[in-house]
Amino acid sequence: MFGTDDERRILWRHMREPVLTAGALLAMLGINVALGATLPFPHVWIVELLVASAMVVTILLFSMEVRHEPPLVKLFAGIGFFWVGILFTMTLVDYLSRS
Amino acid sequence: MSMGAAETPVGVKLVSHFATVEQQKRAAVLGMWAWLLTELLLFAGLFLTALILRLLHPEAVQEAARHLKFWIGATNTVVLIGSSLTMSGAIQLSRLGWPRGMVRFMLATAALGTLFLGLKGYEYYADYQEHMMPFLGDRPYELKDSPPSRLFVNLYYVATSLHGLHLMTGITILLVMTWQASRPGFLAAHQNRIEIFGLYWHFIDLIWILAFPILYVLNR
Amino acid sequence: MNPTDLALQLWPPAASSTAVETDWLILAFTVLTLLLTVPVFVAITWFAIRYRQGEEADRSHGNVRSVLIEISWMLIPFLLTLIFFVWGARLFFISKQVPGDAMVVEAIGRQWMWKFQHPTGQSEINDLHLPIGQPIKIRMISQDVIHNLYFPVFRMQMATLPDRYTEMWFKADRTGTYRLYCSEYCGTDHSKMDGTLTLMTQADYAAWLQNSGAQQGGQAGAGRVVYESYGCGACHDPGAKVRAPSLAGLYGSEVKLADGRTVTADETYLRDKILNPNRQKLAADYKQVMPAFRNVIPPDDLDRLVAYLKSSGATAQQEAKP
Amino acid sequence: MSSGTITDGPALRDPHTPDSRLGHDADYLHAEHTLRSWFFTTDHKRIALLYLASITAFFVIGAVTAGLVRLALVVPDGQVFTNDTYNKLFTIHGVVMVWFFLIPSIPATFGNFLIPLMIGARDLAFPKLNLASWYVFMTGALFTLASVILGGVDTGWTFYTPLSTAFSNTWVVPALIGVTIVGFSSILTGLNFVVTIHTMRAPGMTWFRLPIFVWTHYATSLIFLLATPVITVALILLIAERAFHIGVFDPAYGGDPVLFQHLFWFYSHPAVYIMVLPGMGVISEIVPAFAQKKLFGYKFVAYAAIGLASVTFFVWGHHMFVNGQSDFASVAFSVLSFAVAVPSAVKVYNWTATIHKGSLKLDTPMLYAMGYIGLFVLGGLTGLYLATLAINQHVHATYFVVAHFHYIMVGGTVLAFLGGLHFWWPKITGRMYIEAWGRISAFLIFIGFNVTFFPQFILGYLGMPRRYHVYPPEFQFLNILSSAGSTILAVGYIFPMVYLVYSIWFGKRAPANPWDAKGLEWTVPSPPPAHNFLTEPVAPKVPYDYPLQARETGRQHS
Repeated sequence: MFGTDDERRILWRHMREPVLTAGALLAMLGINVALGATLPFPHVWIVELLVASAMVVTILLFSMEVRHEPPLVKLFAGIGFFWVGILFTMTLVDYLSRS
Repeated sequence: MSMGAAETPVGVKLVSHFATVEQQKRAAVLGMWAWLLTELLLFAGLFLTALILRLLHPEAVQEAARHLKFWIGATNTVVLIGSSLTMSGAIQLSRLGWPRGMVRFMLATAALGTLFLGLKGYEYYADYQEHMMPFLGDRPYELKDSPPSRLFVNLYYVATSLHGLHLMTGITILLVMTWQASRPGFLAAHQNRIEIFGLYWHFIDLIWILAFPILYVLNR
Repeated sequence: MNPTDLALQLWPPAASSTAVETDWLILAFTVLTLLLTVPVFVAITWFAIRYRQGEEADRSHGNVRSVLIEISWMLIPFLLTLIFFVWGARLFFISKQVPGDAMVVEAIGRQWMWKFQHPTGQSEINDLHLPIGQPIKIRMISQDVIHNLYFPVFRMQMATLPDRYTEMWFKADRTGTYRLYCSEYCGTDHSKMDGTLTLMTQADYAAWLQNSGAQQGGQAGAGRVVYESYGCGACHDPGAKVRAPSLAGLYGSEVKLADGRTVTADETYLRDKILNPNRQKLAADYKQVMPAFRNVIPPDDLDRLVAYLKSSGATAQQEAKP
Repeated sequence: MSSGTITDGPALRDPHTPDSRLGHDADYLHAEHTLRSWFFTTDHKRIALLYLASITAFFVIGAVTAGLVRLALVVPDGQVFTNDTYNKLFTIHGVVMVWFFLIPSIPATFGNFLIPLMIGARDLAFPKLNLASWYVFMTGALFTLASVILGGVDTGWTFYTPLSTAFSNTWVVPALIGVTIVGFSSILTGLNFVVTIHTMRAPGMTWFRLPIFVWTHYATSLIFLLATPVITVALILLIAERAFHIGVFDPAYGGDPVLFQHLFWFYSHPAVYIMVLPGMGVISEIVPAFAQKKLFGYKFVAYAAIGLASVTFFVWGHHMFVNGQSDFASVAFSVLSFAVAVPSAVKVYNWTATIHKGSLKLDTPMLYAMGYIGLFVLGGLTGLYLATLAINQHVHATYFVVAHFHYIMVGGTVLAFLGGLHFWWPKITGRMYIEAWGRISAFLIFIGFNVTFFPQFILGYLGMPRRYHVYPPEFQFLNILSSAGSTILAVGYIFPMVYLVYSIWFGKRAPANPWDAKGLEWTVPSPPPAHNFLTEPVAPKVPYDYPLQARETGRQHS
C-alpha cells in the first residue's frame, strides 16, 4: 500500500524495530501458552513467570523506548516495579510465616 | 497511492507557561510515566490479591483457573501485541511526518483494541452460559462445591473489567485523536501527543501481558 | 460491678508478671523519651529567650563539624530506642509461647457480646471468672465481624477473627475484679461489648464452678444466645419492624389477655407462650403472628431461653436497645 | 491588566516598600473579577485559594463533629446520642478530617500556591490538570459528604471488613465511591508537583538550591503517586464486595479480612507522611526566617524528607500487631518502624540547631512552629511506644492511639498549616493581620490542644478503648478534662478565622517581604502578579542565605 520504493525503504527502516519487538513478544507468548497448555513439569509457573517478566522488560525497553530515554525516565519506569516489590514482599512476610 | 510525497512539518507548539518546547515535551513524557506508575500499583493490588488467594486456597484457585477460557485469553494477547505494533507504527510515521499513514495505523490500533473488547465480551458471554459468574447471586454457579473458587473467578472479573475499562478509555482517546490528526496542521503542533498516548497504550498492553499469565496460566 | 471506686485513676492495676514488666518497659521508655526531648524543649525555650532579636548575645559561630553532629543525633537516639524494640519483642515472644499446662478457655465474640466457656463446660456471657496462679490460654474466634478481646489488667489483647482461631495466654497473680473490653470497633453496640473479669484463688474458682448461682448466670447467658439465634429479637426487640410485646421485665408481671383475663407471667406461662402461642393466651392489643416453637426448640434450649427471660439480664438488655 | 508601566523588577526594589505603586489591578487577585475567572482559572494561585476555601469548610464540618463527639463523652453512660448516632459522628469526623482536610491541606493550598513561586516557574506543568483535580476533589468530597451526612456511615474511617461489607446497614458504597474519586485528585496533584519540580525549575535553580518546602512536597507527591492507587484498588474491591459479594475479604467464602487491612495500611500509613511531610516543609521555612539564620544541615534535612517517604512504605504492619498478622511479620514491621525515628530526629534536632545563636523574632508563625516542634516530638516518640510490640499489645486501639495520632496530625499538620497560613498570608492576600490576635490564638490552640489530648494518653494506658460511646465511670474525670480542653481549642480555631478574614478588607497593606525572609516567593510583590514574575527570577546561590549561619564543615553547598 505504500507508494515508492524509497518510501518502503524508509518505512522498513523505521518499522524494523517494532516488528522485531512484536515478533519477540509473540515468540515468548508462544512459549508461555505452550507451557500453560501442556504443563510439562511441576513448578512450571516459575518458568512462566520468568517469560512474562521478559515480555514486560521487552515492552518497556523497546516498545516504550525506555532505553533511549534520559536516566530520570528510566528511574520512573523502574521505581514502580520496586514499589510493587515492597507491597508483595512485606505482605508475603505475613502470609508465608503464618502458622 | 503515495504516503509521504508531501511530508508535513513535525513539531510541538509552545504553551505559554513553559520556557522551551524541549521543557514542555519533557514535562509531558514525565507526566505520563508518573501516571503509569499509579496504573501499575493499581493493578499490583489485584495481582497481589490473586497471589494471596492462591496461597490460601491452592486447589480451588487451580480449579477456577482451569475454567477460564485459556485460548481466548491467548488470542487476545496476540491481538494486543498486534495493536502495540500498529501503535508503534503510528508513532514512527508521526515522526516522519506522514499523517495519512499515521492515521491508518491509529485506526488499525483502535480496531485491534475493539477486537480485544469484542473477544472479551464473547468470553464473558461464554462464561455466563457456563454458569461461571458466581457474583450473580440468583444464578447457579458451576463450581459450587468449591466455595473459595468463587473468589478467584470474581477477582478475574474485577481485574479484566478494570483492564477493559482502561482499554475502552484508550480507544476513545485514540479515536478523538485520530479525528484531530486527520486535519491538517496537527503534526506541526501536537506531534508529541501521539508519543504520549503511545506510552499509555503500550502500558495497557503491558498490564495485560502480566494479567494473562497471572490469571490464566500460572494457576492451571 | 464496679472494679474501682476511684474518681480519678492514673495507673491501671496489673495482675500478671508480664503486665508488671510491660509497665517497667513503658516507664523506662518514658525516661529515655524525657532524656531525648527535655533538652530539646529546654533548648528551644532557652534559645528563644537568649537569642531574641535585640538581645545582646554572642552570635558568632565557630566551625561546626556538622556531618559528625548529624550522624550522632541520627544514630544515638535510634540505637537507644532499639533497646526497647528488643525488650518489647522479648515480652511479645513470651506472650506467644503458651505453657503446656495452660487451662484452655474458649471465647466467642459476636455482635455485641462475649461468650466464654470453661474447660469444665460452664459458660458465661460477658463476664469471666478465672483462677490465679495457673496459666490460662484463651482460644477465640468470632461469629461475625472482627472483635478484639482486651484485658487491660494483663496489658494484653488479641483480635478474634471470623475465619480462624487466635489465642493469647497469661498467668494471673492477683485476685480482684477488673474490666474486659472489645477494643476493635464492631458496630452499633461496640462500646457495650465489655464485661468484668473476676480473678479468684483456685479454691474460690473451684467453688464458683460448683456454685449453682454461677451456673444459673451461665444458663441465662446461654439463653441470650438462644434468644439471638432463634431471631426472637426481630419481633420482640423495641424498634423491631413487627410490633410484638416487649419482653423486658415481663417475668412476674401481670399480663392482660385478649379475652379480658389477667394472668401472671410465670415460668409456665413463658414456656407455653413459646411452645404454642396460638392457645388462648394472646396478650391484649396484639395480633397473633408468632409461630409455634413446639418441636422446633429443643428442651435444653428452652430451659436456657426461659432462664434468660427470667433474669434481670433480659431486662437490662431490652432497655439498653432504645 | 495594566502592568506595562513597570520598569524595575521586584527583585531590585527595597523589599519593605509597600507595592501600592504597582497598581493593584496587576496582581493575581485583581487581574479579573468574574466568577468564571475563579471557577475556570488555571492560575495555580487561584486554584490554591479554591482549595483553601473548600478545605476550610471541610475542616469546620470535621471540627463540629469532633465537638459533638467530645460532648457525648462528657457523660459515661452515653445519654447524649444513640450509639448509632455516635458511631456516625466519629465516622464523619474521621473521614472528613483525613481525606478532605489533612491530606489535601498543605499540599493543595500552600504547595499549589508556592511551588511555582519558589522554583521560579510561571505555573505548574499542567495547569488545566490542576484545575481538574480541584473539580475531582470537590465531586468526590461532596459525594461522600452527602452520603455520610444524609444517610450516615458507621464503619469508622478505616472501613474494616467484614463490618463494612456484610454487617453495616448504612450508606457505605456511596461513601466509598466518593473517597475513591478523591484519591484521583491526590494522584493528579502529586503528578503535577513531581513533573513541575523536575522540569519547571528556573535556570540555575539546582536541587540543592531548592527550599526544603519543595523537597518535602516532592517526597509527598511520590507518596501520592505510589500509595494512592493501592487504596483505590482496595476500595474498588470493597465496593465490589458489598455490591456483588465477590468474597475476597469475606470469611464466609474463605476470603481473608486481614488482606484488606494490608492493602488499606499500605496506603494509610504512608498517608500519615502525606500529612506530616508538608508540615515539616512549612516549619523548615518558618524557623530560619524567624531566627534569621541559615537552616542547619540543609542536605540532611532534604534527604530526610526523601528517606521518610521511602521508609514509611515498609512499616504499615505495625497497625496490625494484634490483628491476626503472623508473629514474624509483626517483629519485622516493629523493627522497621523504629527506623522512622532516624529521619524524624534529623528534622527536629536541625530545627533546634537552627534556632541556636539565631536572632529570634517570636511572631505568630514562629510561635506556631515552636508549638509544632513540641507536639510533633511528643507524637513521634509515642509512635515508637506503639511500634514496641509489648506496649502495642496493651494500648492498641485505645485512647493512647487516639492521642498519639492527634499529636501528629493536629499538633503536626494543623499547627504547621496555621503557621504557614500566618507566614504566607501577607503574600497570598497582600494584607497584614493583627499580630497580637495571632499570638493569642497560637497560645490558645497550644494550650487547648494539650488539655484535650494529653489526658487521652492516660486514658489509653488505663485501658479505655477508642470508639467507645459508653465507658466505665472511672474514666469520666479525664474525659471531662479532655472535652473542656476541646472548647479552648475551638476558641483558638475561631480566632484566626475571624481576624484573618477581617484583615482581607481592613488589614494593613503588606510589603513584598514583611519577614525579611529568603526565597523567591518573597522577591515578588504581595500579592504576586498574575504571571508570578515580572522579571526573570534569579536563583539564589545558596538556599536560606540568611545573615547568620554556622560554618558547617565536612561538606559544601554548591
